[in-house]
Amino acid sequence: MLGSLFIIQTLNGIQFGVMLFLLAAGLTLVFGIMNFVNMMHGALYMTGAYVAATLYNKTGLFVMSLLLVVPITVAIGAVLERFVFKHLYDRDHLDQVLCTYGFILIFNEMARSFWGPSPYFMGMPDALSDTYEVLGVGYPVYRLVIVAAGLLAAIGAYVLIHQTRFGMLIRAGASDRAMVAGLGVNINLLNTMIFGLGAGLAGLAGALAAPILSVEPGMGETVLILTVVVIVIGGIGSVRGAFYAALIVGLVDTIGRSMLPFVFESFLSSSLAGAAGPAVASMIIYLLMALVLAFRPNGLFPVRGR
Amino acid sequence: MSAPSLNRPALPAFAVWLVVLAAAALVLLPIAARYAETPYYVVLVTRLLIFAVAATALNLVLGFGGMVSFGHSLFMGIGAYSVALCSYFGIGNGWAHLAFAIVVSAFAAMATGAVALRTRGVAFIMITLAFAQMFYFLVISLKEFGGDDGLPISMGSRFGFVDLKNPTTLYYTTFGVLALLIYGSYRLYHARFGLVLRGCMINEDRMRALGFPTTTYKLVAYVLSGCVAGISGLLLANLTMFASPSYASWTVSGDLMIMVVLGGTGTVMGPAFGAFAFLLIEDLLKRFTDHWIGGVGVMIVLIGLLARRGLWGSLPGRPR
Amino acid sequence: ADLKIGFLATLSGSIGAMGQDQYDGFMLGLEQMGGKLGGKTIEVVKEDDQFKPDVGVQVAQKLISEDKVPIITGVSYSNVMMAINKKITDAGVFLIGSASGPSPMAGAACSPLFFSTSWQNDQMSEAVGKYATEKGYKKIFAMGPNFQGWKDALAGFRRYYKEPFVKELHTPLNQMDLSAEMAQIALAKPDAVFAHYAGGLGVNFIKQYRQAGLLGKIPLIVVATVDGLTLPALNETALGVMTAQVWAPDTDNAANKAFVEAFEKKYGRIPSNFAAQAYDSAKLLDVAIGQVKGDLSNKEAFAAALKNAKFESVRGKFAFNNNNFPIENFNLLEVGKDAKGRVSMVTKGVLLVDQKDAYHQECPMK
Amino acid sequence: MNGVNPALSTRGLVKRFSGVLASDNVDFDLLPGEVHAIIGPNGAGKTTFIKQITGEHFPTAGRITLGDTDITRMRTDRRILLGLGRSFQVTSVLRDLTVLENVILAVQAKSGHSFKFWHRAVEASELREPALATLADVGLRAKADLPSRVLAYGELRQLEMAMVIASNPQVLLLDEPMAGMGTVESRLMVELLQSFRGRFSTILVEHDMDAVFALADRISVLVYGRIIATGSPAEIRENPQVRASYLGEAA
Amino acid sequence: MLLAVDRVESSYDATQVLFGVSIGVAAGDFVTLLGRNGMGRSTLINTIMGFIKPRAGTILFDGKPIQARPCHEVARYGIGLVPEGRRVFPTLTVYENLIAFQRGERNRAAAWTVDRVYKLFPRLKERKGQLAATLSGGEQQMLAIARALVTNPRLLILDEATEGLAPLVSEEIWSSLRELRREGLSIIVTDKNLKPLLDLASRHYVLSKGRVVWEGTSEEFNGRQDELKAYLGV
Ligand SMILES: Nc1ncnc2c1ncn2[C@@H]1O[C@H](COP(=O)(O)OP(=O)(O)OP(=O)(O)O)[C@@H](O)[C@H]1O
Ligand SMILES: Nc1ncnc2c1ncn2[C@@H]1O[C@H](COP(=O)(O)OP(=O)(O)OP(=O)(O)O)[C@@H](O)[C@H]1O
Ligand SMILES: [Mg+2]
Ligand SMILES: [Mg+2]
Repeated sequence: MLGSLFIIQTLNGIQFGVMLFLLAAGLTLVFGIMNFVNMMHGALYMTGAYVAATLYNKTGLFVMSLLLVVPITVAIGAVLERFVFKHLYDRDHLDQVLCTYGFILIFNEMARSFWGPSPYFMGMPDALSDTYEVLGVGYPVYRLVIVAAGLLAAIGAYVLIHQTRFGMLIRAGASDRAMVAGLGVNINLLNTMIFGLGAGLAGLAGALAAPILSVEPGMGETVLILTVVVIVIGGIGSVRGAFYAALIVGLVDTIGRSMLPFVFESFLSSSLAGAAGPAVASMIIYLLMALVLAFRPNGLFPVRGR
Repeated sequence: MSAPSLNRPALPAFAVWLVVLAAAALVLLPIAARYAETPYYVVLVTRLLIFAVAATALNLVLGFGGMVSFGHSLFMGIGAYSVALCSYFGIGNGWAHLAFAIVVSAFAAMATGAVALRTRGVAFIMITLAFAQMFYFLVISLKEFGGDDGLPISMGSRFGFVDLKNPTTLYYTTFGVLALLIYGSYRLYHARFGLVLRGCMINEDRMRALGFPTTTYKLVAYVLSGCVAGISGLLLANLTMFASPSYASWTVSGDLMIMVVLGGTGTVMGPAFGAFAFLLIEDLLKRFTDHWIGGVGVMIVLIGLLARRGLWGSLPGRPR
Repeated sequence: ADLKIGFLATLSGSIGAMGQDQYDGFMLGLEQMGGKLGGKTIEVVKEDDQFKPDVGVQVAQKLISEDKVPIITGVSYSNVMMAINKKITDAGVFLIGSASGPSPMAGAACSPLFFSTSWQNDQMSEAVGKYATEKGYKKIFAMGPNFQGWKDALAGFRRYYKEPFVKELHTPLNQMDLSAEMAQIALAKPDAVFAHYAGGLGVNFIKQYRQAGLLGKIPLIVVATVDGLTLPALNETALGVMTAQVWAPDTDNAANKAFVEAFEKKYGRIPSNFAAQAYDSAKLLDVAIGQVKGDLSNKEAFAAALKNAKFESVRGKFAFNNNNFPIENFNLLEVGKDAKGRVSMVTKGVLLVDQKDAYHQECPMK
Repeated sequence: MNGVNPALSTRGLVKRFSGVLASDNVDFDLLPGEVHAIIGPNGAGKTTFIKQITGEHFPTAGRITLGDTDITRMRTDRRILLGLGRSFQVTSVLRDLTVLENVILAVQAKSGHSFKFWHRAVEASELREPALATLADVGLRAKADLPSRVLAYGELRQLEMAMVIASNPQVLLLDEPMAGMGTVESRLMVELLQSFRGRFSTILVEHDMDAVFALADRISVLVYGRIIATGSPAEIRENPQVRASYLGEAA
Repeated sequence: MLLAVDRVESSYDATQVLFGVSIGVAAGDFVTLLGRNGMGRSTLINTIMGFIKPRAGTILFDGKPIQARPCHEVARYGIGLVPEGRRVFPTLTVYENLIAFQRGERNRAAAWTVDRVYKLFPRLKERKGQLAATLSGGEQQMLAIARALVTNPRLLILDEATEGLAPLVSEEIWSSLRELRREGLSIIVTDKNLKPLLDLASRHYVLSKGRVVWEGTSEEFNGRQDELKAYLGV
């Protein structure tokens, strides 16, 4: 039983990692490439979830609801960038933290006003709510959809950043915005696009999560911290790093959580193991982060040349 | 050639007056409150003073050293639980509380700082946040000590005949701590250590090239700041006679940061004024609308966009 | 107004739904009595504790010494309750809780000035523990978030269920994705699952339990996880979940029918038990204040009036125990459809009759 | 080496980057008090050589000794305390501090530890006196109390030099100190460096040949990571190999 | 006139740096800006490029006013910049630094492409996969020049054209600039080596304290060397 549990948990870990990657990819672009501290990434994730839920409840069209979230959150991100965040690029991190933190409060309050303080409903079509038999355990089909969507996004982001001219310009802008403009590239538009892209990915992640998680104000905060841990482990600004780190965090967290109790039970008394297990489990990724930083202060895959 | 002056940054006269007036008002408040029979104001202002202490502590790293810590609530939490745990085990001696708070804060600051200070910029901000969250969830899972319900405190801190249980005593103690802290940070700002710290904020690479082991200095500042924030937690615990994991929640860290910026990052007096201003504005907004959190959000966005020097730093003459 | 009453609850932020329901329930009661309790016109001073104990202490202090209210009611969460209760009762102010009932306040720290119109936190799990025993489940898989509430719930469940658990899980409080745990349940193949996830966590839990194909296959017994506040977010996803409560929208008595109808009419939603309990607290105050003719200066008299108040509770029979917590029935509820076809809590029977909480003997009051 | 102990020397220094041999078995001696210029084509490995001495890069192989101490793998700040001084481009003065504070920090760095929390640094005579003396050396005494951000370009370079020499280093490393300077400023800098003659042992990397020939006691030529010639300025100027690979008409 | 700067005034925050500067560059002109450090040459260049918005005055490029246009549009009109301090993109490889900004190569027969600049600077070709951050100072300067060329500008501006370059390479730069001028490119240069500038340039502007204090040809310059010495400190 331990063996099949391990395999299932690996699958779960990958799925969790992919979900984290969707969030981390957008945030690492904004953090690393624009050198902008965006605390409200989680708020965009929440927005994605609410928008998806509302659209699905109104139209009953599942896939369309999820897909529509992307342009909507891209637009929200772009508008915010255009009118507010643009003015903060040349300021220190503190001002950026404050401004985006303020927006978390504003977004949460808006969600609370529009949709009420209680969680909001989001279901999913029957076809997706089936399970698929893996080693005698029903594995939700929808989770496989998430894995597929996340992998697609990962490949897309990698190609975009590392293989296209657009990606080169983005990376160039990370180190010297003014010079990029001085060579004839509309850097403002570029920034808006990156921010929009990040927002879109966050929105998509939120939309994908909406059917599994509770859609409520503040749902973005816990996820934000987890995402940041992923980014720090992966190396800030590196999409590739974010991908591997997301998988590592997903796997370590999921497998650690379910396997640790067995490990503890094997050498501790059961009551002690029962107490130590959950405590360590809740800290396991922070410990992982501390470990990584102790050996590689710039993360596992730092952007080279900085 | 005239000899270079001793470089004493003159505090503009009216700024001196402002400080003196504010101090006088604070000293007189409990007396006035007694005559007006409004003891509530003593409690209210004690809380403001406690947050002023915490904000000033944060300013030591954030304003003087450029370390944007998003996890200072960690130390407030530790300070509060020091009192609660001592009380839980029947210890009412304030010195024991204080020693416990300082030692544990220092230890936590050392451990988390050693990891966090390996990074800079965004990563530093986020790691400090993560550590505070870690503590938060740790406390919540400790059933023995009340978990998320928190731990009521039966024995407040008693320093000989000074018993913080008495609201007026607590008030004046907090006021004294704040005054001492502000004077201390003024001295620190100009002392060798402060100079090195400010140098690190402006250009850490250059400081390293000058031969300063910068991380060590930053770590010492971080530990110092953590200890002071721990003391503010101790005071808060005495005010509420209660310790709760929520003292260490990330919104508290955010609030502290806002107070510092609102008052004036890196100024000596600013953070205290910022704490007062922020909490009073919050209180005011709450009276007008149920959606006051959104209002606070708007205010914070505006502070981030506009308040480059903060309230205190924007006074004419730019006092420190 | 003749009399000021402080209403202190968690009203802001995402966690404020419970406080809002309490407020709406209380105000509905007040409104139905023409803005008067016990014949006295009432001014309600509303304060928000922001889910922060230190703020709770501050606003409580304000209610006590600025507004000089003789009564404070509401209080949503245990952490705030624990921080403020002593401050309030020590100041000679009456505290009528309508939601949270932490164990110390039922036991050693009980107070003649504190009354609860809800229940002690462990009691619902006692009821479902009894249910599990009655059903003859031998293998129960227990899981909840790693915090105080879950540990209390386990203790309560254990009082009425003696079989060992096949597994007891404490998941980190910030963990949203429970798929790893669902896989463990599927592999363990228990007779039933006992869970305690409050608020949004509950929504996560139920959705994922359903998606893992477990709901309908392995019976799910919960406390706190589904209630009137989270049910709208779950809708049909939660059909078939079993829980216990002192009250349900379909609780069968005249007072309740009137209450539910009025509440739905006024607020456009089905009330939660928190609204019902707060509504009861208005009723309770009405009778007690009337008894002493609005004169609250004699605390002992008013305490006695509260304790012996006879009012028509929406939950049916109602009486105070020695510790000022109610003696009441706990009913088995299932998530099902109500008469109008909406997803709601449906009463399936009585589990515990005239139940007293486990701590009342520790309370020195007799 | 005529029995004189070199102030700094490297033996068999190798630094390899993927595909590039930036230092190829460099044996180098810096004699006490001399100005030793290193010239060579772009990408020859001059900066890489300097960075290995400061500790920004660790060599792939070889040894670096400062005085009698092996510093090959030592941390940068320890090297500085041992007497290494290094100039930066102008942007690296601490712009928000006063001129005096900048130099005081440099003195303080050398004086051991700075864990003093109470007394004003600028009033401590053991910091203040040497700092003011250094400012007088570079001709900035009159501007001691100004914030350094208001200084003119040339003055910033003077301040930069003051910070380097304030700690009284034994070995001075100057990587392109004239870069970005106009003719006048270059000449002032040459004069300043002339005035230090004999006080420090200096390694000077520079493409401005006028400055190099005016200042250097000896010159080493680095090409593809290798020292191909070392000698007096006159010898180097006449060396055909150097003329062909580096100097061109400039000689 | 390809570029006509007319009575431009610029400032950083409160401090004014340029006071009514006027210069003109005709098609095919090779113009130098001379002056000591801090006299405003880079500020003038930054103002032309649109990095700084002038407080007053006009700048016409090809007859169109550009003083209020955003920087990237100015560049797109056909101005290529080699900035002071190189400012290559450290996290991109040499090749990426070039290819990302190559444009306009289809409109001209003898256009600058990545391959063509590799011929000009073979050193860059050797290092094409290397991150710009790890290039030596001189290699970075070459890259900065090459990067400006592949945008196929009509006006090339080099601020400190040969800073950090070895003497031999500097000579190569000067001869390539002569070549470019022959191809019809207009050029503005600042550099501290006066001699090659006097050989190459058609027109000089001497700036002092933010004003043009002298302008003229190389012959005129040579004729009044003594007087100009004060401004240049030669
Ligand atoms: N990290 C690295 N990875 C790969 N190659 C490198 C790295 N660092 C330096 N190089 C290469 O090593 C060679 C030596 O560089 P260095 O900076 O030492 O040259 P330099 O002599 O200072 O030249 P310049 O006079 O142009 O400044 C250069 O060709 C450079 O491209
Ligand atoms: N970003 C800035 N902020 C404030 N003042 C500046 C800034 N950049 C330059 N200055 C000031 O503007 C004046 C002109 O500087 P500029 O860079 O244009 O001179 P330059 O002629 O190019 O000299 P250099 O040889 O130093 O490059 C100088 O006094 C300088 O101090
Ligand atoms: Mg070099
Ligand atoms: Mg310039």
